[in-house]
Amino acid sequence: MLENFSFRTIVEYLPLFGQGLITTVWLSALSFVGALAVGIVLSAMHLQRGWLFRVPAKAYIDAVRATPLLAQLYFLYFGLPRLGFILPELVVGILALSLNSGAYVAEIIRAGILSIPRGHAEAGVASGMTYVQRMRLVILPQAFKVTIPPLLGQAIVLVKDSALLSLISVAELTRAGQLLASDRFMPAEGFITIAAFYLMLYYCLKGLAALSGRWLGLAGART
Amino acid sequence: MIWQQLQSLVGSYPLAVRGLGMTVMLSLISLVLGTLLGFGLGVLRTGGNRLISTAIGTWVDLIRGTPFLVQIFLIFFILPELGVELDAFTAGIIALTNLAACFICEIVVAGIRSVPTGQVEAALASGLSRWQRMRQVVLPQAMRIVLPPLVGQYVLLIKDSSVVSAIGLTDLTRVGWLVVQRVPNGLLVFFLVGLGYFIVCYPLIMLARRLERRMGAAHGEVQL
Amino acid sequence: MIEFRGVNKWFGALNVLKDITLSVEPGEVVVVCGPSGSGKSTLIRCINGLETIRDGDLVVDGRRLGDPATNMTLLRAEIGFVFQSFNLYPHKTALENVTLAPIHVRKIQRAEAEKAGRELLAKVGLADKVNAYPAQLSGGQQQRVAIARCLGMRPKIMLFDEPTSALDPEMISEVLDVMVAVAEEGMTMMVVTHEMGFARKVAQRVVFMDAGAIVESGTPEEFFSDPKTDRSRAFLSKILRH
Amino acid sequence: MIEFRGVNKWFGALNVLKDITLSVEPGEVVVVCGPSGSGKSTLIRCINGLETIRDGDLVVDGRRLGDPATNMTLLRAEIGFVFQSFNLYPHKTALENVTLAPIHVRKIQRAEAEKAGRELLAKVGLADKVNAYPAQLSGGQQQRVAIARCLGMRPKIMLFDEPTSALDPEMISEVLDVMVAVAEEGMTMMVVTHEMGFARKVAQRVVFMDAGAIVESGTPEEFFSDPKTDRSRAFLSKILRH
Amino acid sequence: GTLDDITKRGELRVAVQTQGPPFSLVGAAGERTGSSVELAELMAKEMGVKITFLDFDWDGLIPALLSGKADLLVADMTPTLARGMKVAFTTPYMYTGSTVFTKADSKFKTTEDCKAKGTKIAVLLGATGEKEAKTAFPDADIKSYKGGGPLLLDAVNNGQADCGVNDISAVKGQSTAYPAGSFTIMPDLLSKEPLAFATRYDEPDLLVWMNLFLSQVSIDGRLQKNLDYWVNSDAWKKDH
Ligand SMILES: Nc1ncnc2c1ncn2[C@@H]1O[C@H](COP(=O)(O)OP(=O)(O)OP(=O)(O)O)[C@@H](O)[C@H]1O
Ligand SMILES: Nc1ncnc2c1ncn2[C@@H]1O[C@H](COP(=O)(O)OP(=O)(O)OP(=O)(O)O)[C@@H](O)[C@H]1O
Ligand SMILES: [Mg+2]
Ligand SMILES: [Mg+2]
Repeated sequence: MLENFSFRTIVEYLPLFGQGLITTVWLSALSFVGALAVGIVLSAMHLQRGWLFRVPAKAYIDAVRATPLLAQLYFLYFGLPRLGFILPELVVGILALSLNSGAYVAEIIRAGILSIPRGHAEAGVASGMTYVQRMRLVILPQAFKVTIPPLLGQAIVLVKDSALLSLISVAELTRAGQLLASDRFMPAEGFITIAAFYLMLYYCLKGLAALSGRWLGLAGART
Repeated sequence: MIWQQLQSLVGSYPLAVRGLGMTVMLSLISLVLGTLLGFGLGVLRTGGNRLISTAIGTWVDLIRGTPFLVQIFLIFFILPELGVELDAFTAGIIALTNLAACFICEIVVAGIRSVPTGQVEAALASGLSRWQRMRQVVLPQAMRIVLPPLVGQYVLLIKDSSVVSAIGLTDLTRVGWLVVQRVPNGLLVFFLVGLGYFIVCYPLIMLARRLERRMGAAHGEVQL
Repeated sequence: MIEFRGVNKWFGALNVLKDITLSVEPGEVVVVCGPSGSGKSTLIRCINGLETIRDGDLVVDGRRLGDPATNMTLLRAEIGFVFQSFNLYPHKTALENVTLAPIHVRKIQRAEAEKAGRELLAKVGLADKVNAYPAQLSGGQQQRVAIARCLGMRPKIMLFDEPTSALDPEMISEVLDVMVAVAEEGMTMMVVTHEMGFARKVAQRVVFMDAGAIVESGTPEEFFSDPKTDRSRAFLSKILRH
Repeated sequence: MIEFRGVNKWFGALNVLKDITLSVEPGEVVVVCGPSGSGKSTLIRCINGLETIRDGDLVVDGRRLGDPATNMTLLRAEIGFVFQSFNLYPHKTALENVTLAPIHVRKIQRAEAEKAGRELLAKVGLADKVNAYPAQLSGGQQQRVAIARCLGMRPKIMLFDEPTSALDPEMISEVLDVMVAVAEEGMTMMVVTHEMGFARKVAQRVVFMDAGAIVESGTPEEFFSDPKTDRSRAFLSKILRH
Repeated sequence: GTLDDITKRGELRVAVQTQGPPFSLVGAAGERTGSSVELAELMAKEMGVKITFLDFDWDGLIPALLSGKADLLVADMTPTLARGMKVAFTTPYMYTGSTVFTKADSKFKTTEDCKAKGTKIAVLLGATGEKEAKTAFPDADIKSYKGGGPLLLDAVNNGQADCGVNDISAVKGQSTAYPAGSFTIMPDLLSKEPLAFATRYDEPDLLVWMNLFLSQVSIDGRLQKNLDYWVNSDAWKKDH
């Protein structure tokens, strides 16, 4: 497959790859925002003392972590219509990715919050701050810094996972490669091009992580 | 109709058992190998040799940055052109082991870096050799940090193993695809597939949580 | 100002505070000392409710702790607490550390709070470190910021938990000097410390604890020259010897 | 036994050791003191190669550091180093901490090493803590295990970097007692400490450092009663005052 | 030549994709069967060697052939000219065509109805049906699915799509998993398309032999028997 490797065909398909790339990027971006929202809510629930919020949050997180995204996707895609919700594929896809990544994000945020020395929370208590003030002024700004690198790690996973949406007919990056493979029978060209694009996204996110780390490192403190 | 489908599903249970067996087998072998290799890479990466460390770092980036499907594809279909002919199972094991090793390498590196420098200095000061320092002092302590994310990573890798169905191994996910041909009810079939993974993965998640808690207790952390 | 009446506290099966009865008058400076694990930190942490007590009464500034009618957040605003490990907020500058609670808890205007904050920092000798982050300060400087942070709330009571024991020897005196100055302005203070020089200089009373109980209590002169119990004698001989 | 000749060390642009010349005879006990950041730790860390020097000569036990012919691992086995933060191996018991290096570096039989280890732990007063893990020991006990760990290698030189400054006041004396005992057996020692009582008792010489240079050096009597420089006078006044 | 290799090896390696009845499926007992599969077995029997099926995903099917893992590829594949640039197809052994199907009680009654703007049409990723749907229904909203024809039926049945477009034989075969009368299958075909087996261009001897095989079995009626059993009726249902 390599000796006849056809760059010309790749170039011919580039517009298609470009569209796929754009879809992948905005799809992942939206899903990541969703995942952050889900994650924040779940981690807040998980950190409560009472079981009423903690137990459901934990059950959800475990269930999501223990089952494949594929099963979750089908669960939403074929399950929701049974309940009478027929949503467009894109919405289902973004929902599935958000709900899935949200569970991982929740774990990351929780670990970040727990990593803040207890003394800082106590200093807040001792100066008469309420729970919300402590969280907002003392804990979260510090936790934010600790969570940035693992959050970007999760973003990388999410970008790659979004390939699964091609299963429910969302035309993203992986899909472009598969078209090249099925129309022209050029799988090597298709897959290697996809890999190159994903690698590019990976390095972008990694650069972003390094950059944000440095930026936050300047504003905050080296502890 | 559901009843009829369920009956039809029951008939497929030998296939499901085979698929689950394949998933477990693939995961087990490649996780054991990947763990060994990952620890080796992690130790080398923190070893201080710039060249080796950069080489490993680049490789880990390449693997983390590309879809696993593409990696399998390259190992199974492109390596033969370079004269390395592999059967599907071996190729799957190699691809999955490599993936596991790269992720585990990162975890091990973080663990090794978390060991206070004072510990290494104490070992250095009492004249332990490089290998002795690693073996006697650093790794046992790094394990506390490494274990919880390591077990968590196992869960992710078990789920990733489903990608090997692309090269013709009949694992649990593929059984799902096969069964859905006859029982065209994606919801039901993939719910059962999900259940299969849950049975394998959930104990590991519980283990990871317990390790995490034990580690937290050892470090004197308290919940907010 | 602070009144313990038969206070008991348990951690699980461990009785960390045993029948504590102690009262501190407004303007009084009390030094608490005793071996490690004797319950000194627990004692003063109870006062602003960082620990809760099981039985007995604890009345602070006229308000009973544990009483549902007592608003802890308001009470805490009246009590300054200085930790052994400073606990400055690492993501905020010295000035921001000092003004954070006044702005958000006391609802003071930012400009006004900053003015007061600068004055306080000047008072603890850090006029030039207003915009430094904690990591850019030495231990002694960090602890002085922590003291300024408490003073910024204009508390009626200040509590110190071994404020100098994490410091380099040279820096201890700069923090003690600030504490002496605060004491001399008439602040009610409870200080857990082994700095006996400080006790001699400003304390009206020294309280010696062992195994959760108050074993001895008296003026510094009495305590240092004529300790009453074997335990306090042994303790003093060890910490004063070198 | 230890000889610095014009040693310089830089961290980036910072000249942390400036032209150090110093020699320590076999059996001598030298106390190093000075303000924080003056380079005391760096000085003694150079001796067993935890830091490398840029120029000048440093000869330890007849071997030149930085010389390719010098086997650092062998040299380090001759030098004991006690850290401020103990640095015991948390996953090993007291006895295992003591026997690890003898077994793996000196290749002594396990049974024999354990026998020697028990004796050493008994010598530092911890015969009953042989199987305890570091987390189960108090700070003073941990530091005594750390000293026993060094002694287990039968070193020719012992280096101490502020061995008591992380300890509770009550525990300091138990560690100092062990150090005095070691000194009295004739060990060559360099000790970074601010415990002037210890310096008075066993040191033949006190070295005062400031900003990377040795500012003053003399017998304890000379140094305490009649410090030569302003800097050392100011320093002594601060650390002796309280 | 390749035929010599196969004889020496004693094994014919065939890549299949398990797309669903009637061409390639896994039976209730887990056995691999179907129209194409049986034809391949017949080929091996005529060659006098044993057969090994390599069962791939769509993603792996073509690479398996191109990389030489498999000698030939047996699937319900349309020999398009673009594909013919990469692999060598046999002469077609049967003709079929894409058809439109809807849920029985749907408001889409004819193929014409489906041409309305915004109709959601489910097709299989990479299948010829995908291309044809795009031409036949320019205003429709085409959704491509992966994973085989039965999922198209599932999508239509669940309401994610209004109509499906797939190979008529596949639709007929696969709809038998549902209660009779669940779907309306339009009688008109969008196209007539051939199905063929594929091999590589560097295996001319195998290609010649396969073509010979196809003409032999159509002459002696074995091909017709196979198609009658699998494709033109649902006689297979009771056996598998
Ligand atoms: N959160 C806790 N849970 C269980 N036990 C605790 C807790 N905090 C303190 N203790 C125990 O209570 C006892 C008293 O602790 P406390 O910190 O008050 O002592 P201390 O006199 O301040 O000692 P130190 O001088 O070491 O600070 C100790 O035995 C300690 O182990
Ligand atoms: N690894 C390092 N990199 C850069 N600078 C360093 C490093 N280690 C020490 N320094 C700097 O070198 C100087 C001397 O440090 P050193 O630890 O020797 O001081 P010290 O006298 O032991 O102080 P202390 O009493 O606080 O332990 C300090 O200014 C310190 O900030
Ligand atoms: Mg305390
Ligand atoms: Mg030092």
